[in-house]
Amino acid sequence: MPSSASNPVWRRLRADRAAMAGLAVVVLLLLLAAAAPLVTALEGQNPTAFHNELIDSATGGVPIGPFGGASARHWLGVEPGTGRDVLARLVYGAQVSLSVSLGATVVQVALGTLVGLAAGLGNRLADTVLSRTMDLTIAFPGLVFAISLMAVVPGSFPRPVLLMLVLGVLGWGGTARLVRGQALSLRSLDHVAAARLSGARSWRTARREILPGLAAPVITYAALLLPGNVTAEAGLSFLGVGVRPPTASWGQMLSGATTWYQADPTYVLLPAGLLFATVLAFTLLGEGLRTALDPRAKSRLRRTRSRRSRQVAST
Amino acid sequence: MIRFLLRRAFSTLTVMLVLSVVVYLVFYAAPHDPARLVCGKGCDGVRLAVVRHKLGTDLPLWQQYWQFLHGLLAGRDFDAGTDVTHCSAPCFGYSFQTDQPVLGMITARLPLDASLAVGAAVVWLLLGIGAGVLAALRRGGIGERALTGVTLAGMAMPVFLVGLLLMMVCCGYLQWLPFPSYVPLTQDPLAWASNLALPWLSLALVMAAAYARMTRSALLETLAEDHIRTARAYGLGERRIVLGHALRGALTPVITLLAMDLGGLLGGAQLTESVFGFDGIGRLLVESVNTIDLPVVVGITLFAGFFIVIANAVADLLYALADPRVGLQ
Amino acid sequence: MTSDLLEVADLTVDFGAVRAVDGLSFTLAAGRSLGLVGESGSGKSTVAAALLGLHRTSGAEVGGTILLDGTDVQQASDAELRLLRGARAAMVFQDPLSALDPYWSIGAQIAEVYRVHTGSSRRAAAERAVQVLDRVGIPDAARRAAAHPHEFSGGMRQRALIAMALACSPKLLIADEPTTALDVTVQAQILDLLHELRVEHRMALLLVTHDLGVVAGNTDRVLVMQGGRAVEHGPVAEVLGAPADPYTRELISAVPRLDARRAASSVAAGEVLLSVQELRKEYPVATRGLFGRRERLAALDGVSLDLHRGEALGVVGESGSGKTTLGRLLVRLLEPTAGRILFEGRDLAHASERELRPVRRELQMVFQDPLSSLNPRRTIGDAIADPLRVQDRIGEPQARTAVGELLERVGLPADWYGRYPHEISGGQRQRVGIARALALRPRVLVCDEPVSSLDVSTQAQVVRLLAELQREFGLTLVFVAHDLAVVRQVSDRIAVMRAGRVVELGVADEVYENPQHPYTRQLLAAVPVPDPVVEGDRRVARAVLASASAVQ
Amino acid sequence: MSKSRAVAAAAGFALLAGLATACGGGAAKGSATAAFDPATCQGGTLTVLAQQGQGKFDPAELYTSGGGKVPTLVFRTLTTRDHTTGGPDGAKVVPDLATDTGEPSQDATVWTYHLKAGLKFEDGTPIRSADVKYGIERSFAPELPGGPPYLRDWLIGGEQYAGPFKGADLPSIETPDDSTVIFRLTKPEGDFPYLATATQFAPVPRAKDTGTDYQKHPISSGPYVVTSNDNGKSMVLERNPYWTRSIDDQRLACPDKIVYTSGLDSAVINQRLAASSGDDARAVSGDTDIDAGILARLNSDAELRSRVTTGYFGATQYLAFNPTVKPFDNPLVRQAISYAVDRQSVINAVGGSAVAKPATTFLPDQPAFGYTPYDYFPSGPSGDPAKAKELLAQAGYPNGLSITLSHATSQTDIGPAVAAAVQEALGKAGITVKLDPSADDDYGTRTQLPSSEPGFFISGWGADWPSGGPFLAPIFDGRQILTAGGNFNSAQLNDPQVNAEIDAANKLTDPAAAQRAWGQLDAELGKQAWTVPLYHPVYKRLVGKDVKNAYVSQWNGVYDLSRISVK
Repeated sequence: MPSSASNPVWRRLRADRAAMAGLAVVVLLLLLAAAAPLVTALEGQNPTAFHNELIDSATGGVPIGPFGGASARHWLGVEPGTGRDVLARLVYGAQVSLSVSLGATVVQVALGTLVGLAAGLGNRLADTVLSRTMDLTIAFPGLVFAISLMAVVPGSFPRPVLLMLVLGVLGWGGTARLVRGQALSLRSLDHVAAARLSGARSWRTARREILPGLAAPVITYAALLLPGNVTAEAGLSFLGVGVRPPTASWGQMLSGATTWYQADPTYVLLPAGLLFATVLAFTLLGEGLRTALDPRAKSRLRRTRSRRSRQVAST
Repeated sequence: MIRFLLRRAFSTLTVMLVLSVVVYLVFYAAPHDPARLVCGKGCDGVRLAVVRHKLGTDLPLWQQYWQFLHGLLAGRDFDAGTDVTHCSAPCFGYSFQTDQPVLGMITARLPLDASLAVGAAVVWLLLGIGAGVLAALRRGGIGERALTGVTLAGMAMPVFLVGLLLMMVCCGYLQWLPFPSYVPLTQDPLAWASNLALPWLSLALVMAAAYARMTRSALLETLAEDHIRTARAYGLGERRIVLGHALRGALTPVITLLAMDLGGLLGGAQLTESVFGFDGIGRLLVESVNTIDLPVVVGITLFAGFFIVIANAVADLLYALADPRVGLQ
Repeated sequence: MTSDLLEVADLTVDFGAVRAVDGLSFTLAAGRSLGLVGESGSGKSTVAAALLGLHRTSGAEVGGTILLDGTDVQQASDAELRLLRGARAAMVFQDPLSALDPYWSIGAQIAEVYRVHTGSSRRAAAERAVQVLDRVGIPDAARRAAAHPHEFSGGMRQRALIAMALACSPKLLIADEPTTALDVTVQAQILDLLHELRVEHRMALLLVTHDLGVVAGNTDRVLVMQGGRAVEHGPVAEVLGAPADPYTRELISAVPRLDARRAASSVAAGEVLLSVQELRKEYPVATRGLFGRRERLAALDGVSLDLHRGEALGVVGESGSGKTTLGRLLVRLLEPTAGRILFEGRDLAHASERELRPVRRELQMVFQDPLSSLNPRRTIGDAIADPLRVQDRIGEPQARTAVGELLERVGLPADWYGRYPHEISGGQRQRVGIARALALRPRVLVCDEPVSSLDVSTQAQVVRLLAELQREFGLTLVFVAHDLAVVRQVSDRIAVMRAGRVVELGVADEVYENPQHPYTRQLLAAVPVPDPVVEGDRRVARAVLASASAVQ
Repeated sequence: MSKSRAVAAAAGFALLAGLATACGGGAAKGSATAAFDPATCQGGTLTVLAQQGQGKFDPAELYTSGGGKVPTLVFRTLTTRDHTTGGPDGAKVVPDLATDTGEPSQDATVWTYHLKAGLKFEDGTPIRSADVKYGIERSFAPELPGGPPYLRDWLIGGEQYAGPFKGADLPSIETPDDSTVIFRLTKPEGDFPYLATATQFAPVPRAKDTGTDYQKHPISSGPYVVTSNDNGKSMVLERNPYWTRSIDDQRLACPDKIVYTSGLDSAVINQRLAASSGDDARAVSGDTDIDAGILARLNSDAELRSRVTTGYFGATQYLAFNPTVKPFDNPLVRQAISYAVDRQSVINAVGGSAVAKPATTFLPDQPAFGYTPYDYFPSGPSGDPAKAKELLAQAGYPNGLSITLSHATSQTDIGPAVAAAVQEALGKAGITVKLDPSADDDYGTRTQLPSSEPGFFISGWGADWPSGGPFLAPIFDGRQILTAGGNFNSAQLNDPQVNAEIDAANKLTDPAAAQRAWGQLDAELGKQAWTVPLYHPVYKRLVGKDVKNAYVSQWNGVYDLSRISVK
């Protein structure tokens, strides 16, 4: 994108305080996740070591001491039942949450853009077939299918990658619809006709005249997909079909919460707060990007989105 | 109208058929032997073969699918030579692990999910549309900013988080409400409602956020349309303009979304059920996944898909009925 | 002064820092009419909205006084304003489709307005709606009142909107560009209807328009606006006949005259360069039935014509006549359903994109919308250089030089290579479009409505430029437009199109001065001419023509 | 091999996994017994809150221990567990329909029972010996799968018999008169009285048998009749007018009505019972142990504490080795792992010391099983990694080794939490453990099929009755290696000496002698480190605040519904 076009975007984004707050949180989370080994080294803990001495086995494994057993050695306390360090598990959980949701978004956007472009720029047969496929993905009960898929894939397959693929494969329909629509409307613009008239080959036309026009809506849409994927990953792990122990994940911690919330509220509130902050930050950033990139295209995006992405995550 | 319905039915059927093929292939092509799971201890070659034959898993995949389809439309028998298990149409499959027709297992839990979905929908529509309209009419005020904040927060809260926190506060600390456990409406309406209050609220808060945002933006969009200017230019009052002209246009997409959401929820509200420990379709699915009870997994996936496909069709129908421009072609 | 229905004094409207209307004062007596004329951005529509206090909800700041039928619009309460709106002063908007509520039937919308202001019963209101619909010439009004706006044609919708304005018998009718979205023949009907109603109901009319021709036939006085200020104000005959202000003079001289003959073409028309035979283009429309055949609509229904080397062919027609389709087929942006496109003896009708590539440089096009015809993300220099890069594979320095020359040739600074489309004006963008089309030195240039989105003054410049370039490069020009006057300025021959067919084809002067086909006659009669006297005669002529075609 | 036996084994596995739905209560000192008077205990409605449904409520298909919990209210059997007392004595067999616990022949291959006088079904018809025979026979029908596998193995002709529906009868069950039943066995079985507590020994009137539909309304011989049954998900039981305490000295049958509700979440059951509001005050936990939320409150809440009862069920959770997979063929490796295991972490993972006791023996720590304490690889509460490393070095792995631990994905006691605890502990000893999860039922199938059995996995075994026989034989008897699936002999051990000792112990009809024999065998087997015992589960369950006389037996460790009062 030429600099003169991106500058106003950045300027508008900078002026959006909510978006900047979201961006700050996102950056912080990314740093925290990337530096997880560093953070735990600083604390002197690791996410898998059991500390039987820090929990009271007689009461089911509640951490000894107030605030979930928080201490100078375990800054955010320890996990009930195992005594594993909560801070370490949270930051390693951030790795899972962020990598899965980012990866899933990349898969969704890549697949969606590819299919959408093929449908929007291809011939009528390709368009019909691909559009029907998009409709079909919309008819797929997302969460149901995700849960079921997680079951039939052999246990040896790496779970985070599987989560990325499953969420990605189930969630590309919206992007594809958006891209197809955009490609179709871009294709009908006269500057594309002008490019054809100059004798340019179709791939050159697509690259120069159509793809740049897709960047803004696709980036925006991806930014709006991301928080949904964070929620979806947490939801699947909450249901026990996401990442597997001993890998740490926020959703898993929360599913344990159904038994622990009375005995050890700290253990519930920490992953809950972190998950909430992450989703909110991504949402704010996405909304900010949307208004910054294209102040007018509001309903178009929201409608496609609300029809789709919430299904995987919300119920 | 009839042509519209016929065409919609036709395309709906096609989508369902493709859906069933995909679901069937994905699950039955996976490397699990349902017969072995059912057959259990001391299951030697002959016995295993009999069970395989009864389940139909000794046939090529396409024949299995054909039998499945046949069962769906006309019912089918699972024949093991001596004993025959009949599964009448529409046969969504037969769970040999629990020895029940899948459809029966699903419909036994449907009242719960229906109660959950419909009750929550009422709450979220009231909350969402109300808040959305207010936000659109009081633009720029503190109220609108607060509402934007609340709806954003609502959208950032997965239902299992809201439910967990609500339960923690309302049932744990304050003890306002009982720990939810489903009571059928027919048995005790009051208990039904009080036990479902929290799940409704949790689900509704999450959904209402999206509905409020959608209503608000749709209403603002409609209010900016030329025909609203016309209405003003012809001396119509604001109330009449908003309620009579703007809201109708703004709610059309909301109605569509509602149909879709309800369709999705009727196929099982996995996370909500899981948080509140309800034995609904969603939980049945999670359990069946853990026990690899494939017929149930396939049945629920299809069932949920059917609801969504039908909801899609209903949404289109509603849209066409609501918007004279779309028309029932 | 007190007898005036509308008194506007020192009106200013500010949108933030932008002053859209600056110290405007005028009056309008009951039963009289005033034309508010100006190019886009002159503030004329802002004035119209201010008269009914419509800026209250838009956040604009309005200063000065507006006295409408005894009500001080500035000071009035919302309730008082509502009593004024629609009842004593009604407004007709430019785009009748978006101006009507798509969810309500036409009759219901009119009835609602009537009920709000008269408090009458539902029945009485419904009857009134049918009555006014009938008055504005909606056939079978009682039944059609139940129809929704999208079921009406453009002209019918505008009639319905006028009916709504009529419902409460207002004293003032404000018409904001009421015919801009309409075809010229429909425009004439609507203007005639307005005229009739005004006479009949003794309504005052404030007509906002950019078209001096429209003013000429429909108003007593005219106020010319530029940049939010009034530059000239007087009786229509005076202002149009002897403009005092230089801007007005320029505006009037820029208006293309239907009766102005073109200076004889300097290029002698040569042999046939491009020829189309029985050209047909169909589009699929809605499917019928479950498995039914797709119904097809012919946008072009068997057109044959020859294009001679160096000639300029004008193609005119109303919307939906197929003229744009023909233009795009000529350069093979579209593939015809049937027929032949012979270029230098080769049939290009079904040539593949690869086969077309070498021919492309000979056939170029200038597009209608200068905004969508330029990629917003690329510089205008790149836009012009692209064809050269593709076809001639030239290097960057040559490209820069070539682009500089072309820019200069179309009247733009040679160093504008790095500018983006959104940084330049509409007329300049169209010049860029022309430069791009000329970059490959084509032999045939098809211009599709090249000036229709431009203001009158800019229009004239671009048309002049095209005429020059045609001479200079010896171009074979196809000029597609709906504006008959513009087309006459550049064309040697004229093809008149209707419903996908060419109904008349001939030498320009003959077609204009002695039209053979009734449709051509109708078309010519509908074009407004900025001369009040002529316009009066033409109205009579139109009435005669209309009754003649009704008899047919 | 029959389908019923096959499914039975799967059900047995589920039973020990804590999912069993039909276990019956016995004896251990209850807390709410003070004000209890059997004479005035009648009345009210008792609610049973459970996660799992009862499933098919057919005596032929049920697989319960000691006559079960709900089933014991409807089905009387030839013998039953001692309902009248808590504690270890509750693990004894007493007569129910029969006059005594059975008269064995000299070599314990023929068992004779006599029915008490005056026994009636719910419709008033007398219960005859033929009804008992028919009840057992129909459990052989493939249409009615489920139930324990022993009848098929023990009764002569059982292997081939396919049930009475096609007209055939089983000659090894004789009914010389209306009150006498004689069983002829293929081999000596001193434990036959224990087996006779199973619901398959409940009488079924042939005239009222509706085949697979019988489960909807089975004919009661006990104090309650089934008045509503929704596939076992929810059931309502009401009084049987033809039952009186005069013909049944085991059951008190205090409530007028018993409502069974399932499909509830474990946390919900605990929260509801703790709150004890409304009907929940007269409710008991059907299958759910208290969780951390309740445990944490017990210290400060004496009232709540008084409503929790602790029960013991003979079961052991263990790590299983498959010596056909390297390196588990090496005893030193198995021993090293035994040393490295951190039992405290494992116990914490399943809910803490309140619900599990560390195990070093394979036999449960109850006298009825012949418990003989031993700890050959003492690892303390949290493992001895140094000793483990030493043994590994001896075994030829001085730099540690990498192994794979298989586990199930969702069940707590064989699931990921336990696996992670083992993984962490072995890691300290230089053993890198890769986890290999599979879905629960898949896991069961995989681990019980010798050809697909993983080398190292989490398993468990629970008693069908409190005796060493059914505890050790399926795991270590070489003749019980089932190559076609359903195999629990995970070490695939076929040691003639072990087999001979099992046969010898089975012959013993004197419980004390049998206990000694089984205890000795367990201690011998323990030296070989074929398994690493992890813990014995403890049941801790809640009752509502108006529930009286709630106590548990050591037979199955859960509340005895037949003795509870809610008045």
